[in-house]
Amino acid sequence: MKGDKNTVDCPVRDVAVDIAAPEGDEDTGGWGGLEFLPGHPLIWVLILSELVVFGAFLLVFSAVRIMDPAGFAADQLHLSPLAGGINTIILLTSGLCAVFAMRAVEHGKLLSCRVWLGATALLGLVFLIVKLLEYGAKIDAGITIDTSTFFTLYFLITGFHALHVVLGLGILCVVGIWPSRINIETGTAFWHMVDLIWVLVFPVIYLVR
Amino acid sequence: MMEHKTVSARTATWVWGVASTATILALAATFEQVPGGALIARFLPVVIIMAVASTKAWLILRFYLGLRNAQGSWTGLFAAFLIVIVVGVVFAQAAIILIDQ
Amino acid sequence: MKYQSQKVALYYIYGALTLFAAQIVFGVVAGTVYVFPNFLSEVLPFNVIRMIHTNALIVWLLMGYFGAAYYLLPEECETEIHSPKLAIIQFWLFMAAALAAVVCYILGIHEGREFLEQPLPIKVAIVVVALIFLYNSTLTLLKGRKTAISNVLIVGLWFVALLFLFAFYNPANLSLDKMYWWYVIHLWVEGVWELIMASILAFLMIKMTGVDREVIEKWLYVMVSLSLFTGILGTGHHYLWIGTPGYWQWIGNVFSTLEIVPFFAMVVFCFYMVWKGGREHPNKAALLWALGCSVMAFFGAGVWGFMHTISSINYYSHGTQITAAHGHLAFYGAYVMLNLAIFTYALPYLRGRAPYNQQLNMWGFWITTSAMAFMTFTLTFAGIVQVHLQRVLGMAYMEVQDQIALFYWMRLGAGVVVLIGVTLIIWSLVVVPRARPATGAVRQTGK
Amino acid sequence: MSERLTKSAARNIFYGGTIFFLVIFLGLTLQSHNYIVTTSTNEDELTASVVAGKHIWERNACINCHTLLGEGAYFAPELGNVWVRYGGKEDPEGARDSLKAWMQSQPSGIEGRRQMPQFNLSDQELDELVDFLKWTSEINTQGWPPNEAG
Repeated sequence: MKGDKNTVDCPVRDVAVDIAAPEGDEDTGGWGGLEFLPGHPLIWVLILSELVVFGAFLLVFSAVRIMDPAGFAADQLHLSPLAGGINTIILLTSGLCAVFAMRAVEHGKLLSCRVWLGATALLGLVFLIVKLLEYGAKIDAGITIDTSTFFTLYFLITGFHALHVVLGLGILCVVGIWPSRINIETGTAFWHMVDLIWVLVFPVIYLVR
Repeated sequence: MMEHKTVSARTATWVWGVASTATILALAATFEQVPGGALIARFLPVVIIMAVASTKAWLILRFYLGLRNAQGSWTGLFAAFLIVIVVGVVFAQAAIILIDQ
Repeated sequence: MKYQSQKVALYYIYGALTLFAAQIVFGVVAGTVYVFPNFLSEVLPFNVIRMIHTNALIVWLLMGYFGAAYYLLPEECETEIHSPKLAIIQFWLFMAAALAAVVCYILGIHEGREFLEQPLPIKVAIVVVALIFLYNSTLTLLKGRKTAISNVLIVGLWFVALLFLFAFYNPANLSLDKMYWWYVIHLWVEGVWELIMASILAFLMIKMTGVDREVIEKWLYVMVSLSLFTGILGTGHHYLWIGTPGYWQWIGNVFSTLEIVPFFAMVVFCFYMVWKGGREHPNKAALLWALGCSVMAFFGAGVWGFMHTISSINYYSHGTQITAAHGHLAFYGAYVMLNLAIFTYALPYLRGRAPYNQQLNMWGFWITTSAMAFMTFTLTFAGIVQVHLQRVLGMAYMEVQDQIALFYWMRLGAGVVVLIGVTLIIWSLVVVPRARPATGAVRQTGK
Repeated sequence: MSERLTKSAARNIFYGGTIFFLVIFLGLTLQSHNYIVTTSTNEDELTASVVAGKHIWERNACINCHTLLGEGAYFAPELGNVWVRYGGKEDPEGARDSLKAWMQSQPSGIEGRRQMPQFNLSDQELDELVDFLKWTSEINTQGWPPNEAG
């Protein structure tokens, strides 16, 4: 890898900065407040962006529903709250596994950490399979992204979320290969964010009527 | 720099149990709904659903994402995020019911 | 100036300033045609004037980026440029291509996709220029120290070149044509150009505020991350009415609204660094441009962009003078001011003119910036009236234009003032006057 | 815990996030490409004449005065719906003749009026250009522009 040279000399410089700049109140490490959140600060830039994006999408969804409550209610009947509910529990469980992985790495148990990460990812995979079955059922019923505003937003929001699960799986693999504490913290932070978003998406799209 | 302490296995499992139960309850609340019923019957389930969702979200934020270790301003920011969403959704429901009246 | 090869930046800066002057002159001419429609109409039709106005802008901005890169790479990488000779050849090829394009346009030889009007051989020449630059700069980067600033800058310039390749793809289907056209235009100005902008601003902040590199480079990553996380899908706001699927409205609404965030971060970044650094850098003019750049980019690109990005508003405002208002202030604030900031910073060193008298330059800043702001307001009001009469009431286009003639007069006025301001700026940059010994007690100590 | 601060990790997250959004963007564009070809535009009617008309449009840089689907210069009227504005839906022959006559009569030379240059197009070229504008007016643009004024 080309970047490796950088990886090697960066920590050295970082340490030097820590010593040289002990004035420390608001930005010891130079990441501003992001410093105080678990995981790499930049992942929090991503997490915050994502939360804002999904937050905006959910608010837009609710606002558009005001215009056409009957149409939304009719379309919503095509969704399966049960599948959504199962998926919620699957993600919650995978989040729990991620916490166990984090605990394992804290105690230096790498093997156990990887096993828990594997379980996390496996549940993520199950989530995606359930999701694909749902989409398949919609498409079989002739419902696509163009069918109505409800389904445009349904496919956009849940699809965008599902892609985050895919990205999350990739991140879990990467941090599983290099399971340093900071890496696991970063990876699981992203995974919990995906979990968190689903917990909000599910009721707004599937349940509220 | 802060050392982030991960929650204990017990707490994590508790959080999981509460959140999962809440999910099942929320599902049940939806099936109980009667469309076109009394005002409160159309409004209350949404409030309950959103309260349950935000509680779950809050649990994840605090215990899984490790926010309970973070500064108050961060906690406040995320709380504000959740409040905005919950208020938005509940407000939309109120508007729908009012327009319908 | 620490490295001899930084001198090649001079070619690019002077070349850029030449085209800058041409751009402004043609802009004023175009503004004149708006109020005297018969002016030049037989000799130089409006479409050619406008083509030169926009093309000169894009080319001089690119030339400025190349110049900025050649200036800052040696300092960042702590090594001489791989081949200064190649850099000079690259400059002349680029300049020749730019001038050839102008001549071709005047003779009526051009292609017809907006901003990509260059005849094919000139497009090829531009690619060759880009390849020379990428070869030269990448080798410089590889042999020297690797910093976040130089990495981000070079990644930005690589993507500028890669995305330009879509200029060669012109499908017969107009909707496809437009969709891929935005790959070049949007992903340039609201994507990778922001990488260039953030990295140059970061470089200036390191040099002028004395804040630790560690701090600044971390901010740099936050800013460029925000830019691309929002900007790439923000392309959706161009895919509203050109035959693309309806879901782009939602994507465009959400992501392009957030495009304001990176610009806001840049304002906070610049002011915070200056405040935190607390060091009095002798080149106050450059600092003024850098701070001004972040602020005007925030207003022009951020606020004015947001104003009409929501699809239900854009449905009415699309393709009116509101778009023109946004375009003018966004390009000025984000990219023109950025280039002038780095020119103002670099020229005194390149020319060895310490202590440097910045009065004229700062006058130029205030005059030009105020006039651009005024022009933007004028066009915005013109646009609002136009939207009401044409898009809401359904009045015919030309009748509406007669109704807003007054605004075009005011715009021309603003344009003339811009020309005056730009003359001052260019004069101050080309001459780089020394401060008189009496007032020049503060010696320039920066490196 | 200084490992938290590595910039290489920052770089990786930046690149990773960017690639993620880029992949989504490319995927959606691909879907849009398909949508354009199959749904929103009439590929079957994209005849040689329409293609020739597009080249005439480009060769004469019409976009640097007019807008087409709202993009271009803002100096002259929108032409994405000019076919509709000229009544092409009800009376195609009449609209075609009016459009051609308009272009042939330029520049008007009237003092104080914006001048459109005379491009000296042959009768066939004029027909091709009109075909292109007609084809363009039939693109499904999500209901834009709001009215015939364009």
